[in-house]
Amino acid sequence: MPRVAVVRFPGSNCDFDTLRAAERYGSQAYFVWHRDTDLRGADVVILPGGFSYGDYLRSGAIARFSPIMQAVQRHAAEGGPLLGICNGFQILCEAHLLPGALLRNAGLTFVSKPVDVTVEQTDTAFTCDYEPGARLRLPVAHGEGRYVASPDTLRMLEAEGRVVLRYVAATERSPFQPNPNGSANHIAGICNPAGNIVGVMPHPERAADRLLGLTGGSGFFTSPVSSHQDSSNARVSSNEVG
Amino acid sequence: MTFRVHVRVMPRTGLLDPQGQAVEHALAALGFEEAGAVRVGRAIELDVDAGSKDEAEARARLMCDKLLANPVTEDYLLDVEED
Amino acid sequence: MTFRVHVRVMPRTGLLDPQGQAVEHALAALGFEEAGAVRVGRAIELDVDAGSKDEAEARARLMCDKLLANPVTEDYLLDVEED
Amino acid sequence: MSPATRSAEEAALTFSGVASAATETITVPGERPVTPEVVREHNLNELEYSRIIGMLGRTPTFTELGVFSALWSEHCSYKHSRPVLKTFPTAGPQVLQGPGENAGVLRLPDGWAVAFKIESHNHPSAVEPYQGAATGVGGILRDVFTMGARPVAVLNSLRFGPLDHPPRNRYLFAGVVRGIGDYANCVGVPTLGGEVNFAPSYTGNPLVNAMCVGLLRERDLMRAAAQGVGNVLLVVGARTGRDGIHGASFASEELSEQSESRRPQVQVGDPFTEKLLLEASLELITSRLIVAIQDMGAAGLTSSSAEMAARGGVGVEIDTGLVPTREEGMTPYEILLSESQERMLVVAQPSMVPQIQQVCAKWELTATPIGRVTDDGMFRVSHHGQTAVSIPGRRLIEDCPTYFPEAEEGEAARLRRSQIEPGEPVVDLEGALELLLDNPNIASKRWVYEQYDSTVQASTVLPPGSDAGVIRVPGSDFGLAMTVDCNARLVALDPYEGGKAAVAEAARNVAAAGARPLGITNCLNFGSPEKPEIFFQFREACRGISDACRAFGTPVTGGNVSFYNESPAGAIDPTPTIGMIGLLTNVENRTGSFFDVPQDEVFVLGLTSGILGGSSYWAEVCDFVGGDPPAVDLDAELRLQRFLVAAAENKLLRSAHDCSEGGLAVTLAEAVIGGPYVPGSLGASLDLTGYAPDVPVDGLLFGEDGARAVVSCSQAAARPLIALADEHGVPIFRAGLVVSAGTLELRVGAQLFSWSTEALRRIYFEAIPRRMQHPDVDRAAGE
Ligand SMILES: Nc1ncnc2c1ncn2[C@@H]1O[C@H](COP(=O)(O)OP(=O)(O)O)[C@@H](O)[C@H]1O
Ligand SMILES: [Mg+2]
Repeated sequence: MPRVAVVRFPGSNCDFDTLRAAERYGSQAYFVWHRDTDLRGADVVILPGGFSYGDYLRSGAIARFSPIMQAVQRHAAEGGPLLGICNGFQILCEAHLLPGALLRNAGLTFVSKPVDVTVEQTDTAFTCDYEPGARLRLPVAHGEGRYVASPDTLRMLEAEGRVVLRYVAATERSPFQPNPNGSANHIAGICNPAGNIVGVMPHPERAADRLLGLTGGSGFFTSPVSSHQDSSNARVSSNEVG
Repeated sequence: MTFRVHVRVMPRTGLLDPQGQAVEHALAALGFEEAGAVRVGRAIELDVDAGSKDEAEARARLMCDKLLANPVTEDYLLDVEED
Repeated sequence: MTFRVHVRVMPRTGLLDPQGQAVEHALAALGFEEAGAVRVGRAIELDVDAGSKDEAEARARLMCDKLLANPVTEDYLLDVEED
Repeated sequence: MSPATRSAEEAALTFSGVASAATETITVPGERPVTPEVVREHNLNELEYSRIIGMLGRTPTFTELGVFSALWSEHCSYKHSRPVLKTFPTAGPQVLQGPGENAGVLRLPDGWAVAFKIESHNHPSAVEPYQGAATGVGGILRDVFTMGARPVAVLNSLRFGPLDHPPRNRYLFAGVVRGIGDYANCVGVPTLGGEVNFAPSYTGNPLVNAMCVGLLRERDLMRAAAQGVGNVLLVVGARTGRDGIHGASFASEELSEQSESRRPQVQVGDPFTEKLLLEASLELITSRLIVAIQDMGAAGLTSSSAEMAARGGVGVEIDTGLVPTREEGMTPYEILLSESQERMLVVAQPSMVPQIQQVCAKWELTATPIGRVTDDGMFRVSHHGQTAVSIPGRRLIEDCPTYFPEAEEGEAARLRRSQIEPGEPVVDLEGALELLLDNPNIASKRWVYEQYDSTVQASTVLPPGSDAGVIRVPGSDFGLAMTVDCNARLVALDPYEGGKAAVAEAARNVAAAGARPLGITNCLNFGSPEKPEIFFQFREACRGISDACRAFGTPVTGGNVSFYNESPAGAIDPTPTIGMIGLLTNVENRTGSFFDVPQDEVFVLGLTSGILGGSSYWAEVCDFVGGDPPAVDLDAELRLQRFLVAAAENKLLRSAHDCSEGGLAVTLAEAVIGGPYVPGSLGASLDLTGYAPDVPVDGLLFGEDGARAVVSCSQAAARPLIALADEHGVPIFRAGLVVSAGTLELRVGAQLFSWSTEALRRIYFEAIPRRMQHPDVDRAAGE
């Protein structure tokens, strides 16, 4: 079982949801407090959603300086899987672990509703259990989710296949603007070049339970378990060979 | 003539400014002990076409009263520049 | 000495500013046809203890670079006043 | 006050006035002297003031006057409403805590309990919609988590003037919704439902009622009674500023032009601190570090300390000089009456203080000792050692006069009910349905609830948009259904029936989701109780609520009275909002409101009289607000509720949607249109010919008789469903089928009505967004 550290910042409010989703899909999940400096042997780190420091100034701007973030950066630099959901994604951008920024929604209001996204990159620590192109329905709930980046960065993200989730374009049949926030290129989630750092605006942890009617998010929690098994299997077999 | 108007809309003195507080704490945590009394408001810039600087200012003031600032919770300051 | 520092953090030129647009529309709807090119950003005011005005400005600049402005999307302007 | 009530009160005055112990004279240097003018400014009448003199045996100090003014305001003392509220049924096997605490509490399965309460923030929201609404949410959250419950849902009930005119109505609506959303979203509590209504009487006096629902383990239930002489009082949370001084008495006044000048009282909410306070409070409670805790709501430190002391039968002693303040030089008067948000008053044993401070520090909060519990029953306040207040504590809370105002039905209301003269309908019946779906009162509230996070906490089983919101209880099979309802037009026309109708509608909504109604909280929004026609509305509406609650076995566990909702244009329509909780024994059985599968059978449950009195059809299509609304048949309501719950438990239903505003036609249309996120539109092919053969078609389509619902089920379930309805004594009529073609077809005798579902859908979902596209709705488009 992978050890999943869910980092709690003051103002995190999807911490329990994320912890439970990780547990439900086979991880050993625990909380790490923002003032801690040690991830306690985490295989996987998740920065959950919420309003760290009230989202005052800019969302994620203050949380990025929390003491735990140094350990998080080290974990990521060593290739450890790191997922930021919603506010977690905002923190990753503010901390420059992912490029770009998340600005106030184009419609200027908070948006809470289910949206349809496609999984465009399955070669990451959190999406490897999905079929490429899989279409998911996930809730969004944010006031600042408009992804922006310089034209160069956008080109690079597209060229390197680093758009992980994309809002499905409007169709005749779904009349409501599916891109809920005016994100550039309809981007809903991206990753770093190695694919170990992923940030997404929609909430997979809220769509990972049959009872709630949506299950499309479960892959974000099964994928790290699968890759953990693979890598421990790999470790076992290389030991055997050696 | 076109004037560039800079408006600063700040939370009324005496009113709680949670955002300012949060920023003040964050600055202290980053080692900026010398910072204090932080207030966070909105900065608005706009062009105003008017016959004179005074007229531009008067119009801008009206815009603030009607729309740009909330008289219940905010005070504003104007600054008019010739373009 | 204590200095009052005024910071204006504005969205980068070229970047979509939906808030500025909304304000511009609203102004037009209210009959302020003379207003245009509206941008909305953040105004931050703070006290800075420093030995000189230049030092206060330098420290404030550092605060902006580290925390108050996001270099990816925002530009800032400083104004230092003796208290 | 009428002469009759006055003489009764004077008798009471002499009775309690003599018993007061003579107290030492108190003079506080620098305080304003108490003159008749100052007394009047504090909204205390002669009777009240003479009682104060009698009680103290001396002239009160300025600060004491402020204390009395706050605690004897209508908002805190319930001086006009108490006798009526006493008539509510409050007992039941499920009740763990009835009225009188910060929130009511009901027992749930497996050691769980639910705490819930609704409260108004009308006047602050009229002055500053964003902060007024935000702090309203903050206050109700605190009421719930001080009981030891974790807030799991919030709801809101809103009333504004018409969206079309004047423009300020749009500004208020937009600001209130944003304020509620920003606060609840940040704290991380899902908004599960609510209601919004627009009518002329709310122009100038909008209503903002917020409800919170929390879950707790029964063993963690906390009550706010100060106990243990020598125990310490601590302030936890935000610093005290000058905001909101006299909010309680402000809430007990009619709004006037001068209300504008009361603006400096605006309180600013800080949801981030609230979230920390929530976590810290729950940790303090579950780790048993504290004796009692109460939110500093209306009248701040004054009411929280005085009420906790009275509940515990003890005295308290506070030094306001110890209270952490935001500004320098604050007087005891200001500190006692400040309504700064996000503060708690905690009672604890002295030995626990270090641990308490440790818990608070973890959540970046401070806990500051400011006083102690005493044995002499006095409410005593000093400021840096200088005595400022010394009042017998129990009498401060209990000796506020009770008024028994006259009640008489207003002439205007009587006329409106008896003179039945609807104008000619402005469109035909097909057009009427479209007009009703375009009416903001009936149209989808998507514009509102999409600004509210409805899925945080990952427990939302039915989000807003259905009859009731449903959450599951983590780790259990069961869940809670919840709703807030009131049709004020009905209450205005017939307060007694209207009161019944509000409870009946709430219960129907809960039952439609498959849940058994458990209990209610209420927020009673009325005009000035000193006017006989208003007090009549109040008394009769409460009688209606009581009768319905008795019939349904849903006790009243608490609530809030908001009087003086008047503007220069007059009083608001009486709006007794009902917040109801229902128990869904297995969340798998929750029932949605919308048709789901083509070829499913559609049934109409219940009967119609076709009476159009008070209906939306008359109001919106015939431009006539009046007539005698249909009477509420509580027995039929109860049978329908029980049937809906049984049908859900037997997994017979695919959907259930109750009939309310707009009648059967709107119910059917909503069921066909479906939720906002379904990709395509279904249709229905229905024949209502035999449903009510003697009723004219307009009454059949748009009459608003209660005790009705539209349900759909699979073909296989139809037979058992009919049998179950018979068993429960619920009339059931087979209306037709759900179809895949996007048309709603309705036959009534020789007439055939037909609408494109897609067209109805656009009307229904775009009605409010279209009206809110005005660029002037937001000042500076937010911050
Ligand atoms: N202010 C609001 N906040 C959240 N949800 C709302 C609000 N107003 C209406 N809704 C939601 O819209 C739906 C329809 O509301 P309403 O027409 O009042 O329903 P009903 O007639 O069944 O009581 C409900 O699910 C309700 O919860
Ligand atoms: Mg309903």
